[in-house]
Amino acid sequence: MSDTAVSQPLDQSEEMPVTDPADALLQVENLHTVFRQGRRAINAVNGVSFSVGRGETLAIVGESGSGKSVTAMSLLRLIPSPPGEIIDGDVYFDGRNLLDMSEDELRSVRGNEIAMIFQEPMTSLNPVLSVRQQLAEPMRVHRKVKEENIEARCLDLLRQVRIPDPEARLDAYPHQFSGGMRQRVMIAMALACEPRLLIADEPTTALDVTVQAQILELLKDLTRQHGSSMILITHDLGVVARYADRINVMYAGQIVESGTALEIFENPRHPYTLGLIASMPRLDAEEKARLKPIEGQPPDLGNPPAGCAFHPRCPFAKPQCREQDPPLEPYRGNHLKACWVNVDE
Amino acid sequence: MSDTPLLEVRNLKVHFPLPGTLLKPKSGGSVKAVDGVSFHLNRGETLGLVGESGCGKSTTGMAVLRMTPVTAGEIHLEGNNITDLKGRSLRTLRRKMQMIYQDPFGALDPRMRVLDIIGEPLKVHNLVSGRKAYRAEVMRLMELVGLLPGMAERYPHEFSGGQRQRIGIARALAARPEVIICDEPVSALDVSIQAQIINLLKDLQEELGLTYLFVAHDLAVVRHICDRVMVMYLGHVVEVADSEELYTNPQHPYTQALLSAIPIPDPRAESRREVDPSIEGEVPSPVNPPSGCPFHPRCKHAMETCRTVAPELKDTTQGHAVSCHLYEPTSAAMPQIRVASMA
Amino acid sequence: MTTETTPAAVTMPASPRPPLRERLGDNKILGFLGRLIVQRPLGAFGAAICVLLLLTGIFADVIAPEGYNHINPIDRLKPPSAEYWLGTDQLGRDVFSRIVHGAQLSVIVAFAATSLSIVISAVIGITSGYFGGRFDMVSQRVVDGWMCFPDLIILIVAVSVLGPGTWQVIVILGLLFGISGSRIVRSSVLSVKQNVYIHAAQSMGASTLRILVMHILPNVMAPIIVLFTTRLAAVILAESGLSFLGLGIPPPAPSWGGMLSLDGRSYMFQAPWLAIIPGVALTIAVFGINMFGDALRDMLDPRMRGAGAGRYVAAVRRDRPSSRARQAGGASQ
Amino acid sequence: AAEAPPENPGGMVNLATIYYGIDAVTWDTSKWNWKANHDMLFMDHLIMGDLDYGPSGKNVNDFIAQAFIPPEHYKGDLAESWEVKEDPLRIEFKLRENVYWMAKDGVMDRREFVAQDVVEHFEAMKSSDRYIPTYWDFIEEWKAEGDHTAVAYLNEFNANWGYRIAWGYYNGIMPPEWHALSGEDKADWKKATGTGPYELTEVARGQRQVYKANEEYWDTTTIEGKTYELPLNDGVVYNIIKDESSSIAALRSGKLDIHESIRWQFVDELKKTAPDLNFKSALKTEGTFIALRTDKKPFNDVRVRRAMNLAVDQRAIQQSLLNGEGALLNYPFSQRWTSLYTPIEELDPQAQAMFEHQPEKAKELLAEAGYPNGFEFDLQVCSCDPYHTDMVAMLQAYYQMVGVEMNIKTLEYGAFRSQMRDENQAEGYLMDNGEGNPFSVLRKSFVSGQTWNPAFYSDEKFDSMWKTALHETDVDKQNEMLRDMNEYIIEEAVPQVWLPTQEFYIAWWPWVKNYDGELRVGAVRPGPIYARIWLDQELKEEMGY
Amino acid sequence: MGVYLLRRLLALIPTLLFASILVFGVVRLVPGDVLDLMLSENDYSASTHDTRADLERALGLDDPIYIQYVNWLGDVVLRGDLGESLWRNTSVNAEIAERLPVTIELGVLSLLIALTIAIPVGVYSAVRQEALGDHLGRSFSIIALAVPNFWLGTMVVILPAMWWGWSPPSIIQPFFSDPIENLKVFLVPSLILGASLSAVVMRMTRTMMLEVLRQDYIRTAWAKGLRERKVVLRHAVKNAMIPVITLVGILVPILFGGTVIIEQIFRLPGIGQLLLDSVSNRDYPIITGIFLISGVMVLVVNLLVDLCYGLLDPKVRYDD
Ligand SMILES: Nc1ncnc2c1ncn2[C@@H]1O[C@H](COP(=O)(O)OP(=O)(O)OP(=O)(O)O)[C@@H](O)[C@H]1O
Ligand SMILES: Nc1ncnc2c1ncn2[C@@H]1O[C@H](COP(=O)(O)OP(=O)(O)OP(=O)(O)O)[C@@H](O)[C@H]1O
Ligand SMILES: [Mg+2]
Ligand SMILES: [Mg+2]
Ligand code: NI
Repeated sequence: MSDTAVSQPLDQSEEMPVTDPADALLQVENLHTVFRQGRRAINAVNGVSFSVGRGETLAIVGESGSGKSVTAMSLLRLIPSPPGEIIDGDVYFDGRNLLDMSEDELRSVRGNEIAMIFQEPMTSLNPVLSVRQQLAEPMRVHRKVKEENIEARCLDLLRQVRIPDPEARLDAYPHQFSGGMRQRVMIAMALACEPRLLIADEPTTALDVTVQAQILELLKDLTRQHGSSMILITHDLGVVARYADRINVMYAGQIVESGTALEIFENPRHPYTLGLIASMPRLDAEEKARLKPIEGQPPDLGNPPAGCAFHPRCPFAKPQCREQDPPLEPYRGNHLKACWVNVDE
Repeated sequence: MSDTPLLEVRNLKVHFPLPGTLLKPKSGGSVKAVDGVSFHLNRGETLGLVGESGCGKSTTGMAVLRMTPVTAGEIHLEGNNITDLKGRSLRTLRRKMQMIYQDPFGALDPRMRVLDIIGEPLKVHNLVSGRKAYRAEVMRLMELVGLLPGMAERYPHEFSGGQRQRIGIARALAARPEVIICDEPVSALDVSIQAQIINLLKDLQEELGLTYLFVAHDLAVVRHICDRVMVMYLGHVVEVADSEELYTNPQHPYTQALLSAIPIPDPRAESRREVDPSIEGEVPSPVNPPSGCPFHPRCKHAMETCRTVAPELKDTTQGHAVSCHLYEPTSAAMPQIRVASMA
Repeated sequence: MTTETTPAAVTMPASPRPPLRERLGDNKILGFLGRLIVQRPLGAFGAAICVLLLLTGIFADVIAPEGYNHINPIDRLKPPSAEYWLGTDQLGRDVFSRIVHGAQLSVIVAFAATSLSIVISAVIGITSGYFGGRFDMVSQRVVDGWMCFPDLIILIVAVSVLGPGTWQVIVILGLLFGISGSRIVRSSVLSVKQNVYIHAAQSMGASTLRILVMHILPNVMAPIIVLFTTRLAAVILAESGLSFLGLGIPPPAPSWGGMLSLDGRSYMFQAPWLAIIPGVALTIAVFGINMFGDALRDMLDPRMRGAGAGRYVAAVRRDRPSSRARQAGGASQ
Repeated sequence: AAEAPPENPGGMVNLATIYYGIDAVTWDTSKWNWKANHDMLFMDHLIMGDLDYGPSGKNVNDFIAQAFIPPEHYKGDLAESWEVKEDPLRIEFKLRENVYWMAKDGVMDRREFVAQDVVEHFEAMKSSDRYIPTYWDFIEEWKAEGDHTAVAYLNEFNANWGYRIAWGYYNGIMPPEWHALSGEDKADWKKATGTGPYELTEVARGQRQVYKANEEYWDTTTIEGKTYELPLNDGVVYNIIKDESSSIAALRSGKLDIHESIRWQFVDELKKTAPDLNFKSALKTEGTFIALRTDKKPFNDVRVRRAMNLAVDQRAIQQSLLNGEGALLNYPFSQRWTSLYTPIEELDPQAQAMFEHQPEKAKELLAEAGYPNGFEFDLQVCSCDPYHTDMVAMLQAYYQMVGVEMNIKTLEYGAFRSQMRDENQAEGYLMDNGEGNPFSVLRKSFVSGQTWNPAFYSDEKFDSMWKTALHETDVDKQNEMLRDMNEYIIEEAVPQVWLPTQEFYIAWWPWVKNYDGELRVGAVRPGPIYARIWLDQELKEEMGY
Repeated sequence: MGVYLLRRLLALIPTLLFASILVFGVVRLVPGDVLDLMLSENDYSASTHDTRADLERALGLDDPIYIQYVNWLGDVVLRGDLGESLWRNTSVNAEIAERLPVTIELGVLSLLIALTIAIPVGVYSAVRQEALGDHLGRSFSIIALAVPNFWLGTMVVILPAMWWGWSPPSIIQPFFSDPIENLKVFLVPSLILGASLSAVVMRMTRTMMLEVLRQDYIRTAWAKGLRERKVVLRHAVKNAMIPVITLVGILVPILFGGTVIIEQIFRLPGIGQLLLDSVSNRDYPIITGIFLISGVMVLVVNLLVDLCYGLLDPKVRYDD
């Protein structure tokens, strides 16, 4: 079934659109972001292309350090500089290229049309400003909401994210909140201007399983209500399975596989995806089988191996893998993979 | 195994007094991190200890190691009461119990070479004599956990998380302990590395006949490695059972909620799974735990008695104990809740 | 196997030899110097000044053409010339020689006082930080009591007690800075103490002494080193302040502070170089030590590593033609 | 020559006195502290120096000396006249009439000054718990004989009586009303009062003392035949300035009208940048010396003490530290005491040699005394005087040349002072002698057991010489004895290493009129000098200050 | 808050007690005892044991030291009376009260100057890290640190005087009657003292700002679409100020020391001058009094600093 895909790659000179670009809310093309450390450059994002449809939830998975967060932050140019730099690529949001915008234009997009929820709820809120001050800020900046309406709007937001007794909490400071509640405040802040795209970078990693479920359910409901798109970054495949429409699997700064949740889970085509799924201990496993880890260590992004970045750990590696970096190309329909081998063989 | 378990803990309590002030040196309040925990650990088995963050898992582990002052209760190792050991005898005891830590980055002294980190217990307890023997022993340990001998001269920061965790394991093994307390040894690791470490721990157990107290909050991981599982909530044990039994037949509403909250990496299963609403709300503070059953404010089955009377941990079936009024003979009916995917 | 010390690399499976830069990184000192020069040129400059100061101090007797109190009244108050590079003072002493010997004195005083202060800081800081509890409580109250007195006031009274003189200044400054510095050491001990590896050492049954010496001390070395460098500069300055008040190292010992505040001020019109030269020497030394200390702090504090706070704007730098070409190249495979 | 002042002369005179760095320690004269009563311009004494002998008049006395006025230059102050009478031995002071005490809140009203006041003043001073033992032992009793005659009955003659009771330290006369005050009130400067030319009106500790002219002051002065009421100015401000550079800056910027104590180091630059300033240079009356402990080895041998003198090149010290100014031999007797001073050339050759640099001779003497390889000794020095700290560097080098190792022990002022005469005082003690007069200088440092005798010099012969001279009533015989004693100390006793005396400068701006750089008309007695100064305000403005 | 203050003040007691014992003892250990000094100053013709003993008794120094301490402490605690000067017979309270305002004004002004220079420069220097302004700011700060302030002070006093006949004024007018004249006196010395302090504060501000600018919540602020000015001023500065405020507490004793020298050069009759005089006169009660007062002031400033925390850091709460 996959022979055709491997032996007859599509014309590569033509970028293969993931979704119809006209339809896509966000279209990322060939994004490269590096971090410079002295004379060393870490290619944290190394040629990433993908798109997010309207109302779609895109998940980005991959192990720690694979470049998920940097990809997300590059979209809004939130890469700290120095040492980071976006050296190439285009990010079209609704047809406008975010990477070519002036600072002022960019500011009007940030927090307004695209909002972001960061990985660390404990530290992403300013400890010396009250929740009210922080919550109202995006509205003041972007929406010119009248002062008298701001309080009502803030309360409304807190209610939406199900913070009990919002009136009492509005003037509290972040340290008076638990981790879960802080993350909810972050979400409320992100939602303040009803963004069209929400980027949630591991919104629950730092939280307990029970709180994680609450937050994710909440996000799912809210995006559905507003019809916004969402990029959900995580390395928890379980979360992805439940919430994502589409999945991008990243490894060493590149997307190695992309497809719908079902495609990825039921028919993974990249050896890394395969390994990832196999190494998860599963509650629903029939018996306590021995786990099948991916052997070896993740690559050093400052000095990545030649060819396919995964080849040193890949059980299927063949000589070609050591020399040539496989392009991301369709395997079947919108299911893309970047691998020279056919894992079924 | 034999009748006396390797380790037995009876009614363990660990309370941390809240810091006093100048005018009120003893504020009276305390964090009841562990509040009456009893369990036993048989030789060669792995006991899982799960529960939400802050429920007292680590503190239980520390108390067993005698690293934290015990407020009440007794700890017996191989039938000997070790609760009150002090000084030299305590230090000797520590040889028998070792610990593997959650944070592979913080658990290794950044200024020591791997050789010295792994070998430190050997030096502390004078287990080998001579540099040659020392080195050979460290090499053996490194090989055991899958580290290359060439790495002995390097410093921890030159290693990845998984490798560091291996160093930590090698160090724990150095003193040839009987019990190893694993405090969330894989939580900080990536799934792909996590699997490596879990396999390693299992292999070592088979090879060396180790006994693990395995603290974690990831129930899927626990299921993979543990023979029995103990669920804690707010300093109390709410349920203990054999691993398979617990996962297929969770009885305490908290266990059920916990299990239902775990997403499963399978889109088809996930689309069918319902999230248990009883997990709404926040974990109460261990300074002012709720009266009666600590879980009652978040429990959808909460009854009047739950608010006032603290339930006791009682066997419902052989080897399956639960601490919930629902399972007491007086209660009206056994709840028929099941985790969807388990059905 | 003949010897035990077979290079580990041989037994390792062939791994690509890392580039020179990284191998340099393996050698801690060289790597550190490399980073210092590349990342903190001013700090490296400061380090060079420190080394120069140290060398001058050590080889003062060789470098200086004359003794520090070699008087020659005939040649008094001579401006800088070929014979007397930096001129002479009111007693006809060669200023260059005095500066060089002064460097020696400064080096001795600064290093001795600072070392003393560091030892005091380390002992108080480590014990009180590590043991905590009542011991900490009491010792911190004592430190509090000590620290609520202005430094100079303590110095003035202390010098009056002990009399001015080299060892007195060393002891007093050492004690003064030592006690206040213990706070900094203590606070780093408190944070190091939180580390799991300390816990690990305790739980494996290591003795307290072992933990203090093998684990705590090496891990608070970074703040201690930083403290050391900043104190060096502070000691040199404090001595000059004392000299101004007539309580420093008494003449004819060639302390820079004394030269600056006594001869320098008395003869500032007849012989301005008497004030300028020690002043410049003092400034350069303090500048160098401070710069080096700063760089050390930045490099030893892991949180300060890497460049830049980073601004989150305008971080795009694109080089379209070449990257397009690269992409095209990839596509042509 | 004096310039006639305008109709209403005036101006506040800003001064840095010779003690500009020292804040008055107390205002309570009964504390018997010299720092206490220095320059209390509100008091008068019985006798003062006659300014007609000074530079503006006959110019035979420069009135720089702190504590020496030759009897022939005496002038009545509160006493119009005085007479030493026999049977019983007494000194009779005829007091001036129409002298009034200034009114002072909480102390007294304005009233006339009478003889009883003098008697009560001396009695009160003597009964103070800080009274210097033996100081007035030669006085039997003070008596008021009539309103304007005060008589001091003596139990033995004291040749130095003028200094002890009439114009010396501790002789400023304060009213009985003040003596009756409580200790706390006496300490309060607001209560201090007298009959003097000025009234103390403001004390900013550590900064300045302001004296306002006493409108009712009794004294007058005659300039170009015209008589003027004193003081000629509106007041005097004492500026307390700790830092030397700061004091120079204050003078240069016109904030000071007069600066009484400038070291040579600053004079060139001042002359260059402010050519209008008037300068007068003067030799200090304080002698600088190393007191050698004569009670201890090695300095108990006079040969060693001589060698210590020979080893030092005094002229080189004078050249390099004093810029060639100053004087080699100015102590015990000052060159200024012309009738008593013996110049170097007139000393015996052995003594003359001590002012030459003869290291070889020194070595010989040391060898003779049993120290062919020299020895080691400690020298205590105060860190408070730059001249001394520079000097020790040179001394160390000179002594090294003769094989003597000198360890410099620098002490801070308080410690240095209290070390003097202590059992542990070092073998060498470098100091300045305080200002004095012939009798006090000889007594202080050379009579057995005296506080200021850090050489621990003790010589029965000398002690009895001194006593005899003190009781000698004949002035010529007395002077002869004093000269002998001075020569004896220099030639025979040699308890010290003589060192060059410093020169200092007095500077004043041209707008300061009727002033020639005089400092004292009695011990700590500048009041009459200051009272005669007037400021030419127009000139000052013209000059841009 | 009231309770908190009370508690803090109570906590000062043991510290002060310890400090006072230290001072009381140490001051009397100083060699060069006041009796010898007085006897020699007064030129006692021949001091005997009797005169010394009399003087000792008169000064109240004949009791054993612990009795003296207890008496002194009793006076201090019960009547707030620091005793009487040995030389002047004036009350130590009055002596200090006369000098304290000068030192306080000098200190406060220097601190204000230091902060107004240092904080903006430090913030700028952090925001534009490694830019020209940053390098200039840091170089200035290190040079300001390296040049001894007595030297700078001397130059400022003497050179303009010699060249232009100008020297800084020194007659202090009360601030409230003539603020301009008053400030004229304090301006130059405060600038000099402030400059070296500003170096320390600036470096601290810069470091803290760099630290804060790296924090996640700053990224959050950017992500909201705020302007740089707002990100820096609203989100970063307040956080960075918390440790800087602590530094102010630490600087106070250093400042106190600096005033000793600056007062001397600029003829300001402050505590420093009094101290130097008293030390050379061995006037024990004044020395002890100055120690105690300066210690109390340092502690009070630190208390104020802690209270300032409350304004900046919501985590600090006093109402328990
Ligand atoms: N500020 C930075 N400076 C230097 N390197 C950085 C920086 N931020 C990220 N990197 C590097 O970029 C790479 C990708 O990091 P990124 O944070 O995107 O990983 P991630 O996939 O989000 O991992 P995680 O799951 O741990 O969040 C990593 O190698 C990381 O070391
Ligand atoms: N030394 C201590 N002093 C005071 N309170 C403590 C101390 N150690 C732990 N606690 C408290 O005791 C409770 C239990 O802590 P513990 O570390 O045992 O939880 P845990 O179950 O291990 O949590 P996690 O999953 O986050 O590791 C927590 O509320 C914690 O804040
Ligand atoms: Mg991330
Ligand atoms: Mg834990
Ligand atoms: Ni099932």
